[in-house]
Amino acid sequence: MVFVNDPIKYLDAVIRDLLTGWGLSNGLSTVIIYFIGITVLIIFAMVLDIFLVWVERKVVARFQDRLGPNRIGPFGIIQPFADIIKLIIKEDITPGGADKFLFNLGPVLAISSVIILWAILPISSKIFGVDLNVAVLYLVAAGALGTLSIIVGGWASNNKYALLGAFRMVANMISYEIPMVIALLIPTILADSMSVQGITQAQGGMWFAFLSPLALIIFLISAIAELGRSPFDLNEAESEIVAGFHIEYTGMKFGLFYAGELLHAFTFGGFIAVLFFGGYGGFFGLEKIGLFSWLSNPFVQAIVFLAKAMFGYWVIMWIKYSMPRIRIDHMLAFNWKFLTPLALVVLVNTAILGKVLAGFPNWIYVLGMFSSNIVIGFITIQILRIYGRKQRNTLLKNSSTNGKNQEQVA
Amino acid sequence: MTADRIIFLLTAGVILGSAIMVVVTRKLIHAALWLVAALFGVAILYGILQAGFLAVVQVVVYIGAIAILFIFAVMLTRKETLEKGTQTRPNWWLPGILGLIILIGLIILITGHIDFNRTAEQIPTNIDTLRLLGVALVSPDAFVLPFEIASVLLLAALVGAVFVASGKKE
Amino acid sequence: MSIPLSWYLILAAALFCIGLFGVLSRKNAIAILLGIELMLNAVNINLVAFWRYQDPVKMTGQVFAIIVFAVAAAEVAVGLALIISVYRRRKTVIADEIDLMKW
Amino acid sequence: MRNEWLYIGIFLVIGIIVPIVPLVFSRLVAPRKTNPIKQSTYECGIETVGDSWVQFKAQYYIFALVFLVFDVETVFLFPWALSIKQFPLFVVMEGILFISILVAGLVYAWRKGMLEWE
Repeated sequence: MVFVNDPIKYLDAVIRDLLTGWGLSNGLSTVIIYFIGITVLIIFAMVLDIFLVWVERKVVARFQDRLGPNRIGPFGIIQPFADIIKLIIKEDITPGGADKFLFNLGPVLAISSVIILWAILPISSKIFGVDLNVAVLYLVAAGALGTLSIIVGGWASNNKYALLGAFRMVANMISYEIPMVIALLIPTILADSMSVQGITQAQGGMWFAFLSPLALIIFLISAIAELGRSPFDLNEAESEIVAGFHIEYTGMKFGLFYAGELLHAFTFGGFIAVLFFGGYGGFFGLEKIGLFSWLSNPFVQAIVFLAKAMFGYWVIMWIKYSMPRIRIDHMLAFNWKFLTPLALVVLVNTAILGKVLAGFPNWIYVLGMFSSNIVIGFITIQILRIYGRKQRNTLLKNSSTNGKNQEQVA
Repeated sequence: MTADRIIFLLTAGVILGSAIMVVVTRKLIHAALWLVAALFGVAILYGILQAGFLAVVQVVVYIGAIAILFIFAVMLTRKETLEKGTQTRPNWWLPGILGLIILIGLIILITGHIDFNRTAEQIPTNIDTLRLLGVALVSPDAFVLPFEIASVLLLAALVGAVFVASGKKE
Repeated sequence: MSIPLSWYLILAAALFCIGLFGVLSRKNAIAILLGIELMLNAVNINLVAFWRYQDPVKMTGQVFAIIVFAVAAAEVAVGLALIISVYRRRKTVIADEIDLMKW
Repeated sequence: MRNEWLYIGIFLVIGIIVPIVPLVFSRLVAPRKTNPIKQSTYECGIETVGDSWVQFKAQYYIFALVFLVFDVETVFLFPWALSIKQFPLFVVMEGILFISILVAGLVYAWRKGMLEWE
């Protein structure tokens, strides 16, 4: 019964009893328990990652009207294990002029920067690594390590396309970090907390997705850019720069980049769930009613969280497989001239309106927040429409002046 | 020797070792990456000092932004970094001796001060230093002016740097 | 927290001196800026250590450290912009060869 | 607080070790028969042209520059965001002043044409 209600605390007590029974000091047993807990958590993440390879391949197959892996095991579920065995026994080629240490460091750092995010991922109210009071910034800090991994890998390959791809990817990632940080400020303001547990609990009554839908959209876009997935995958634009920063990587090292990307996407799905969809909770007060009290069980919460995270991951995949690639100048212009100003406007709106509406009843607060976001979104779309029309007119004018040439080409 | 001290000494070793590599490595890219290692060590130090906000800000700002800027700058000025031969001035031993003298002097000063031998007390659990930091940065009788001036400084840096770097060629 | 304050101060002093050595001995202007970063970090270690060991409720040390972050960012932005601008015109990043202002 | 950072530290260490395990395993199992052709740089199958360290556009640097300044400033907004609830409206205004100074920089870079990719 105790195990069901708070598994981590129960296991902690059991193992601690055992270790102190062997004569270990309390501090040392804490370290050992941390080691065990972290190893279990990371292994869970890696197994999930293997599963994600199968999910990704299956989903992309369905998007492209194929069947996907279906030979090995039921529905091809053993396929990723076969992939891993293949990657491990493949010859690992290090290019001639490569910087050996940095060449190996790149992929390791790439997946480590994702794994460390699991330290703060609140899987449920009782099952989680650690509840940092600066968790939101920790997310950004892990992203910084990811950026570093790409530039290290791209530089160490000693290949101009790898370096070019790394440069593009880094320019992309650092640019989109700004709207992402601003979008992260909005849940921080709404929840008055930077810890993921605090943000989750603040959404018990109302998801932040309803309080600030624009922040959700901004975070989703910048998260996809941070992941380097399509439509922002110009780091691996095959037609221009062969394969981007991981062109020279073979075997398991390439596998680590690939696995890191998938786990990163899922983890960001999880963070979208935490920041905007109430994480493991957010049942609008339903769990307080006696009939639904089982919703506060940590295992039920974990299932709810993983389902929400999987949904976020699915949305990211959906966007990836239905959008073409964006050119780098469009991408950077979109970020600096559109997304960042919009994020700043939403931030100012949230700060002021949250303060003004604080004294009013809850439903006015929610309605005010929601409608202000809708108004901002509407104005943005109008501005975009006017701007787009202007652009179209200049393009039409240009093409009519040298239309003769165009016709001949056509 | 407690666990605290062992962790501190390991971190200090990482910081100082990487710092030495920063100033002696010939390849500039490696120097920049050693700087990242040193800065990461400093972030761990902030973690030991229980300044969590500064630890993550150290990673976000220094590793995520400043180090990237350094790497970009190194790659943009490529010829000089590939240059074979020495990267130090001919009279490099002079600053070496100077640094050593200053270091010895500082260590004598620090160890001579009795007050510096004390250890820190636990931060009371009911105090949230993160929230206190926020209050200190925005409340009018604390540091709101430096806070705003920092943003003006950064604006000036942005304007100046963009102006200089754009540099219309004559 | 069984670490004496002096340990932090000695570490910061050593880091500062290494940075100083780098600034004075390097030829490459970018490497000189790397040394300055080390020195600024040494200062920050001191500030945060004093914050922790004096009175953790007074946030002065941390606020100072944050201002140092801003200064470091501004310094890097302008410094590297200058170096790149000079590199474009003179094709050099060696500090001794940047002598436009000499006459 | 201390235990939290101890946990993060141990997590970092294990998070680095775990990805190394398959690499080491692969090192033991995978064949290693290298030759100069295999080691040469891959460029769509043709032979490598020129130096791998190509000259980059200075534009990348400009974006990194703008990013650096914005990154520092937005990070500073977090302590402000945490103190909104306990202070009256003028504290919000302080933050908005901070943001507007930030925006001034963006507008300058924009007007200067620095955000265009030539």
